[in-house]
Amino acid sequence: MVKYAHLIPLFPFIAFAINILFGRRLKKASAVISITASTISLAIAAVTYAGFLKGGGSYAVGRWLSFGGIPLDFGVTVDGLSCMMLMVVTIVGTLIQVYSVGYMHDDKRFSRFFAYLSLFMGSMLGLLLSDNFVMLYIFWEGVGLCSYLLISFWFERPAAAKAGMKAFITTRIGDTGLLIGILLLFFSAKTLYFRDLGHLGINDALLTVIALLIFCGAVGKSAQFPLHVWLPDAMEGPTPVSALIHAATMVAAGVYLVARTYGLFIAHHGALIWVAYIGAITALMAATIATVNNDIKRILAYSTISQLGLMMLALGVGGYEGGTFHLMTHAFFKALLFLCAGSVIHAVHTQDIFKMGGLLGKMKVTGWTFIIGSLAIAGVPPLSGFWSKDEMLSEILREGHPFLFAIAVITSLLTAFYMFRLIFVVLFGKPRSELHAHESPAVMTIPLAVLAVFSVFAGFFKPVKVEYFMLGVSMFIVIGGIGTAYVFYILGNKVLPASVRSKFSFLYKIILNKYYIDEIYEAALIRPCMSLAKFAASFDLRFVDGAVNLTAYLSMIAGRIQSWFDKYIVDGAVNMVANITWLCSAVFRRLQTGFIQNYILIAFLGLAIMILIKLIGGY
Amino acid sequence: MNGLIQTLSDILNNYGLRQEFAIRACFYSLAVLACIFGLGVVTLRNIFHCAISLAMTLFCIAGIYLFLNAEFLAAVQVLIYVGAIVTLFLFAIMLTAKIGDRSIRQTNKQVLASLAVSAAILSLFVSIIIGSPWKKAAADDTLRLGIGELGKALMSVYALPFEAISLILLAALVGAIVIGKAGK
Amino acid sequence: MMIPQSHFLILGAVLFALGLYGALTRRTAIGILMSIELVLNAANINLITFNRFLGSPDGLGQIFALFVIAIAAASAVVGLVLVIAVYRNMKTIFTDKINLMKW
Amino acid sequence: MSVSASIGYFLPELILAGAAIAVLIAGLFIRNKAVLGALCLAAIILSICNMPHSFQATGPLFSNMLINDSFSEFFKEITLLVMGLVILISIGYKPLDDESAGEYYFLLMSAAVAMMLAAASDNLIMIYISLEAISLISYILTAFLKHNRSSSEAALKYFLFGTLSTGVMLYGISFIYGLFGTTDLSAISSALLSSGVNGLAASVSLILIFAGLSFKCALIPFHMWVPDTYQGAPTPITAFLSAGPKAIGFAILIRIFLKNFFPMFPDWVDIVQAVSIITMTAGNILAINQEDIKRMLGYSSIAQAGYILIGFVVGTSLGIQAVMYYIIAYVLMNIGAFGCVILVFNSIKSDCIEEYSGLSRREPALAFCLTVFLLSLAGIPPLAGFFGKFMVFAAAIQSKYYMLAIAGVINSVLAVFYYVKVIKFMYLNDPRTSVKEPKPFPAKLAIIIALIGILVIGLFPVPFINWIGNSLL
Amino acid sequence: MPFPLLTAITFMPLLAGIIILLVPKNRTGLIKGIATAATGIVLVLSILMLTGFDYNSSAMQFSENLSWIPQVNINYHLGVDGISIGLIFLTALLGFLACVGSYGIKERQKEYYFLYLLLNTGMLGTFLALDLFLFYVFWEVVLVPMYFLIGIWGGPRKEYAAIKFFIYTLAGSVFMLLSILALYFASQPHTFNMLELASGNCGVFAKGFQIIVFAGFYLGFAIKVPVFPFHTWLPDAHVEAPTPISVLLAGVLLKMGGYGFFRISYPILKDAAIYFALPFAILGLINIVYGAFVAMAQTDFKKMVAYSSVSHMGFVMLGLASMTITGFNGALLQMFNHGIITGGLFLLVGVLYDRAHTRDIDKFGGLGAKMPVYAGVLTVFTLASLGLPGLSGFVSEFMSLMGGFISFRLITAISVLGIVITAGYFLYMIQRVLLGPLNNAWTGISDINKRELFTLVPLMAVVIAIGVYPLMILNYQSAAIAKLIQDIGGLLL
Repeated sequence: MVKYAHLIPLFPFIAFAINILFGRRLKKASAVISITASTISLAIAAVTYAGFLKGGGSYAVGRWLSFGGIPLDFGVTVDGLSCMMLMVVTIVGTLIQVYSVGYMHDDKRFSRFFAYLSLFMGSMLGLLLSDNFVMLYIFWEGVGLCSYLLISFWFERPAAAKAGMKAFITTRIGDTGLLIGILLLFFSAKTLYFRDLGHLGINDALLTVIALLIFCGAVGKSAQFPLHVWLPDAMEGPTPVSALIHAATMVAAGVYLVARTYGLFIAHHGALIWVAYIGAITALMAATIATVNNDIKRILAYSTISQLGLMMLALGVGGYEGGTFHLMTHAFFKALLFLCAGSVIHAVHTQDIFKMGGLLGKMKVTGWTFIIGSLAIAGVPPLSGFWSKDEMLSEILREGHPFLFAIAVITSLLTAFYMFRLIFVVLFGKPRSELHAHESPAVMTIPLAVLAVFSVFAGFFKPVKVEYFMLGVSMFIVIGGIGTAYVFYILGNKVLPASVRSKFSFLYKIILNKYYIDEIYEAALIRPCMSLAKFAASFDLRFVDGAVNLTAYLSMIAGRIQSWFDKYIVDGAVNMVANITWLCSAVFRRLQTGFIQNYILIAFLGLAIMILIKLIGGY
Repeated sequence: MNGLIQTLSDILNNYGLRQEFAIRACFYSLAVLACIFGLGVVTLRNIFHCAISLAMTLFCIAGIYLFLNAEFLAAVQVLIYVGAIVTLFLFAIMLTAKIGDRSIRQTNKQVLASLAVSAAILSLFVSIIIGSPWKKAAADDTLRLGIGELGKALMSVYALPFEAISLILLAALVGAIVIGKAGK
Repeated sequence: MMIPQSHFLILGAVLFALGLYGALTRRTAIGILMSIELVLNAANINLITFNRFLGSPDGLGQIFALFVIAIAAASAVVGLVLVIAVYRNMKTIFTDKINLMKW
Repeated sequence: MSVSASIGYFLPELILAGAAIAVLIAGLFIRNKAVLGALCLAAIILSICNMPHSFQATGPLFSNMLINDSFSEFFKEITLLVMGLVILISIGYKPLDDESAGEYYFLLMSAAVAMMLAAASDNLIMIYISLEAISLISYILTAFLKHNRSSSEAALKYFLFGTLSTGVMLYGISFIYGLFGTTDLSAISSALLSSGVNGLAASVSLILIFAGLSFKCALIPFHMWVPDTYQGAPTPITAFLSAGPKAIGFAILIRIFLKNFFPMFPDWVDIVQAVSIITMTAGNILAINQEDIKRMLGYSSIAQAGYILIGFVVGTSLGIQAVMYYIIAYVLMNIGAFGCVILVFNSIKSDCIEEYSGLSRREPALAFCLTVFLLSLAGIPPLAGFFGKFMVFAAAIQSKYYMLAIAGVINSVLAVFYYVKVIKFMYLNDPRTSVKEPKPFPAKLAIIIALIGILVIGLFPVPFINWIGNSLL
Repeated sequence: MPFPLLTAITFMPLLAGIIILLVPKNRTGLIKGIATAATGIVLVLSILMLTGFDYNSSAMQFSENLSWIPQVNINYHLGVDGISIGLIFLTALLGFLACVGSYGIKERQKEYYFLYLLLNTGMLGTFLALDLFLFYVFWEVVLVPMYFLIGIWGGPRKEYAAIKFFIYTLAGSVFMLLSILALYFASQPHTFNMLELASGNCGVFAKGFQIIVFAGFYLGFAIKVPVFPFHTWLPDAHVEAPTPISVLLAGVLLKMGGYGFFRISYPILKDAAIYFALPFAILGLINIVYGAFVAMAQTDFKKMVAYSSVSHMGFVMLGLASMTITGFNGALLQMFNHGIITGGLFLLVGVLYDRAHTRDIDKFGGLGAKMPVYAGVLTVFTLASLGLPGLSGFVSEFMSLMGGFISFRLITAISVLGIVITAGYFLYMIQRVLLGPLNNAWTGISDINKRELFTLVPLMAVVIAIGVYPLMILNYQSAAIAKLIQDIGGLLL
């Protein structure tokens, strides 16, 4: 029953068309349309998944284009990876759409929001299904477009508009790499289909370059270092958008692309190593920045970057299973975390965590689901996060990369630390400012609950045998991270944030908690992380972000110079010719003096010259 | 016209000069005179004197025609050119009065340039005249063209140009009257 | 004939040059007209010289000269009428004053 | 063919001469321009009708003073066409008063006779006499507005320049007579073919004759009289000058240089090629920023003469066809343009181009006609001007004169500047005065004839090419 | 004698123009009706032609051949094949839509519509003519009405822009005339017929000769395309031309240059085409990158779109230079797509200009809220223009790049950079115009009205249709392109 897979992206597109055309009249009904469309896709995806389990496969649909004799067909790939991702995207997408009915309730462009959401759903599903690079590239750009439209949804705010453009251009830079990769692939290997990427040759120099270029596209889309600068700014968009696009699905597309073309990467270790190290750097850097940030959504954004870094790291070392498994579980709990953050913001109307506090009492469901999500991401067994993270760590260790394993461990530690820093600051303790927080309406809390359930049980989808050593390591990470956070924020919560900012309060802290283990621990471990974090944050802002802005600024200058060049030199040359002719016509005009004898003189001078030429010529 | 030359050479003979030398001397004197008077036409300050020197030049040219066995032409030259055209000029000079007095400078600024051009053209023509082989008739001055043949040719072979000339003269006449007469 | 043909032609050429020089330098229109008469006479001398030395039976040169004299008369008439018209309109016949139309 | 026998084939000219005399006499009694004009037109039409009759006998006439070949027939028809159009537009020209109309038409008709003689003459004497006749008559016509300062100044300049140039030509002819012993062109060409060229004197005398003819066709350096004369002369006469004598000048140029003196072709071709290029370029450049439209059209006619010269310099039969075709188009374009200038002058009393601004609002039809003529002069397809230029460039490229073709091409771009400048004033600027003059019918008729002529020749040139084809030398 | 479809298409507008001349000046309603009817009939006829066109034959179809001037062997020869069919449909479509778009013109309408229809005849004729002389005549006929249309109804510097356009194009086309004549005299039985000259049975031309003649044609076509050094007339002409005219100027006139390469330079002068392949690629690259950079620095909306046309036509040059089937298909399709997209963009600029009477991008802001429908349509066309996959711009750019990549790897790689810059300045424009806080000057601005929408919807439909299913157009042209490549001996990739 796999034959209907290609209909999956069709329904969201239809919903998009309806919403765009009749959006104004539909008003609230547009939400119903897009939700039904995504549920139908969910159903078909489930059927396809079932069909796949019974042995269905990918099939071709039709001829799209022919490049000089080499036909390019539009086909559908149905395998473990794509079915899993289909289920994830449809489930998370539907839940988020239900959630955003509540969240976007009083927005005047309600129907347009849902139109964009279903357009995104369609493109994402199309991306997952496409079986060749050109199809993938088309939907890839479609997804990039939707992220642009949704980020700059509240375009009245200039920051949102700027963020949208920045997102689109940065991903576009990555896509150009992908495009060049596709071109190179087409001419060296004469094929664009994923299925025959595996057997193209081992460690061939050109194919390594192609793999790197394709990875460059993934870096752009999944916000890996150095093209990650757009994701934090993308938080300007509405929170469901951040949840759907910048947590669960779109950013995962990069990882999905690497997974999809894994046959190529495996055969060329040169490229694979790059993937691993980029992943590692991104994971560590993002995690450190997250620990310092005070904006609830930006913390989650950096955490997403960090988790994606981890996945890339896993894939980079050959951990295909762990990477893809974490991709799935991460989608669930990260979506949950964002939605909780969304309902918190919806309630208190601010994003700065140090203005919140003690919200658990007032927002029961949001609070608890928030905690479940944090537990999952931190890797507390038996939740899903533990299983996939554990799988990844064991694969990294098994592939024999001790240094990368250490980085992964530190990152997980930091992840646990900043997640629970968030939890303690927002949910526990005394409210820092007078906030009349109230629980979000049912339409928002139900999806939270469902997602919480998925976060908990997603881990059991894949039978994973547990090694005890790894169990120990995970336990160490969990306890270390949460404990430190507990120590810092629950006990001396006045101390740590203050000391970070000013030195002298350091003494006060020593007195408060009296046992020196913390100080040694802090000096040995936290202080370097802090300085590293602060350095990373400033580095990121000034250099990388600056670099991107710098290129924009430079190209603006280049544009202005060339426009000046065009106006004065090229155009000038043409006008100069015109002026010269005008000038010599003015000069020669003076020849016509009006005196008859001048005329006769000139005439006979001409005659004399002519005869002279003839005489000289004659002899 | 033989008669006239004959008498002229006889006079010279009386002075012991041979006939041939007499003719040549006579020609060159006329030629030189023509050039001098020509120069006069071109350079004299008073326009009145120019007209007179033009008349004298034309007389000398008529004389030279005699040497070329063109007696009728000499007569026509004297009659029409000197008689009619020069008098016409005199009328014109009188009509446009005040240019007669001597004070006004007669030549304009471009004297040097025009001197150069006319000298150049003169030298070019002279080099051609000397250089090139003119078609020469075998017999010498045996041929005399009487006025009778001239008239017959005019009426038979050159009838069309003759009529065309009449058309030109009529047109010039009508034109001169139209433009010349005062009126509104 | 004792006098060689080229002498006549040279005389013609000299008169031509004189006429040309006169036309270029005389300040009065009538002066120019007179110089033009010289030019025409130069051509006449040429024609008659060739007629004499070619010994052509029908005397073409002389007839042509005759026509030239007639035409010279006509052009003199027209020239002088124009001079008078200019004098009547512009009260001057100095060519360097007649430059109403230039450039 | 003896004189008395050849009278029979001389009918068209006789009719015109008769009509000239009749108009002169009628002018004493009938003081009305239109009636006298109609009389002349009738005469012209009559002479056109029996033109074919007079061409039964092709060959020398009047003891080979004239030659009655199809080449001369073509130019006679051109002359009659020009005369007809000039008479039509001069009826509409206001400053020409009625009481001297008789003399005016007489002079025009006698000019027509002179031109037809010149077109057919096969003898240097005849050529000189007819050219002198055309010149004298055009001097008088130029000075016809006897109380107008610029008209008489123009005439005087034209006269002085012209008489000297024809004097030079006469000198050249005398040399030719000295060299060949005869002035009969066919005799000279047979002498040339048999005994070959005798060097320098012949080519110098050819140059002298070329000087006289280049005065007639207004080629560099004998073009200086054109701007002042075109500006000063009454507009119908300017139209006549730009079309009639110029076409005849080219006819004689072709007859002498390409038919009779063809063996001496290599001697003078590079000089005339240089003259052609300089004429085109100087004509266009000088015309660019003129204020007076008649003066500008003067310069433009110099440039057009440059283009025609390309066809002449090439010397092949295609070259001559191109010249003849271009002359037809040139004649129509120029007379049409001057016709429009007359009508505009009648309403705004000035020839300054700035005064033309907004003409398309005041008199759209007139503006449209002038635009078509100017565009045709600029050589924009599908008008006749373009096809003329096309033929001329084709001739140049066929015989490998690439320099000439490129110069011609660049010049046609240069030319667009000033033609479009006038169009710009007419269409793009808004009108200054709103005075509207009733347009006399004959002038309108002339313009319409010229307009239709240009469009038809441009789009369906086949009949005209056949007409030229069988009237080659 | 079957119904002369092509002559009908070409001369229908002229006929209507003449009828308009007879209609009195104040009956503007009738004049508009006649003009729209004429362009409508032309559109219907072109659609009829599309349906009747036989895909897989690369020969000329519906061809008509009458002798015009036998002495010089010039004949009135029209025909259409895979290469020109797309462009004719484009001309007919834009001609009709721009005619509807010209209802906004208020003064001197009679002259306007006459010149407009004359322009249409010139454009259609240029694409249909198969005789070099006829081609040249139609090529020049386009000049005069264009001069008047820009000159009379244009913006503040209209006179300068109009005369500059006229002289520029004329200078180029005049050299083309010399090349045509050179070809005419070099061919054995002297002929102007393009097919004869291409088929080689009237003499094979020497390489040196071919290069010179190619250079002459290049001058004429490069100015129209426009290629780098000759493009300075485009921004002036666009900025000053009234909106419907700049739609035709960008939509059709630019294609005449490219079409010239396809129809004349490449098939007839094969060796010269191969000889000039590398310079063409470099010029294409310069066009793309230089055009994109300069467009980024513009503040005038129309000037920016004009320079973007320069950049997009760079892809055509690149596709042509690649000498591959994909490259040629890409180049031809790029001309069609660019015509549709830029036509739409100019109509949109016109909509904005009619309301705000300024084209300075920085003066707008936040119009997205006030004019939602307009914002939507503008976004679609902007995205199509920057080559977003799923819309027509991407397909042709992708194919041109694909073709270019086969022959010139480095040059194509650099020109891919052009796509990023294009995305940059278009989105920068969207951000300044649509997004951000609403500029209080435009509070009272009204959204796009029915008529304007009517002109834009068909274009949008075509853009999306070709984006989703490009074979719709590619089928028409692939046979002819394949034959052309075989003749030239290009790569069969």
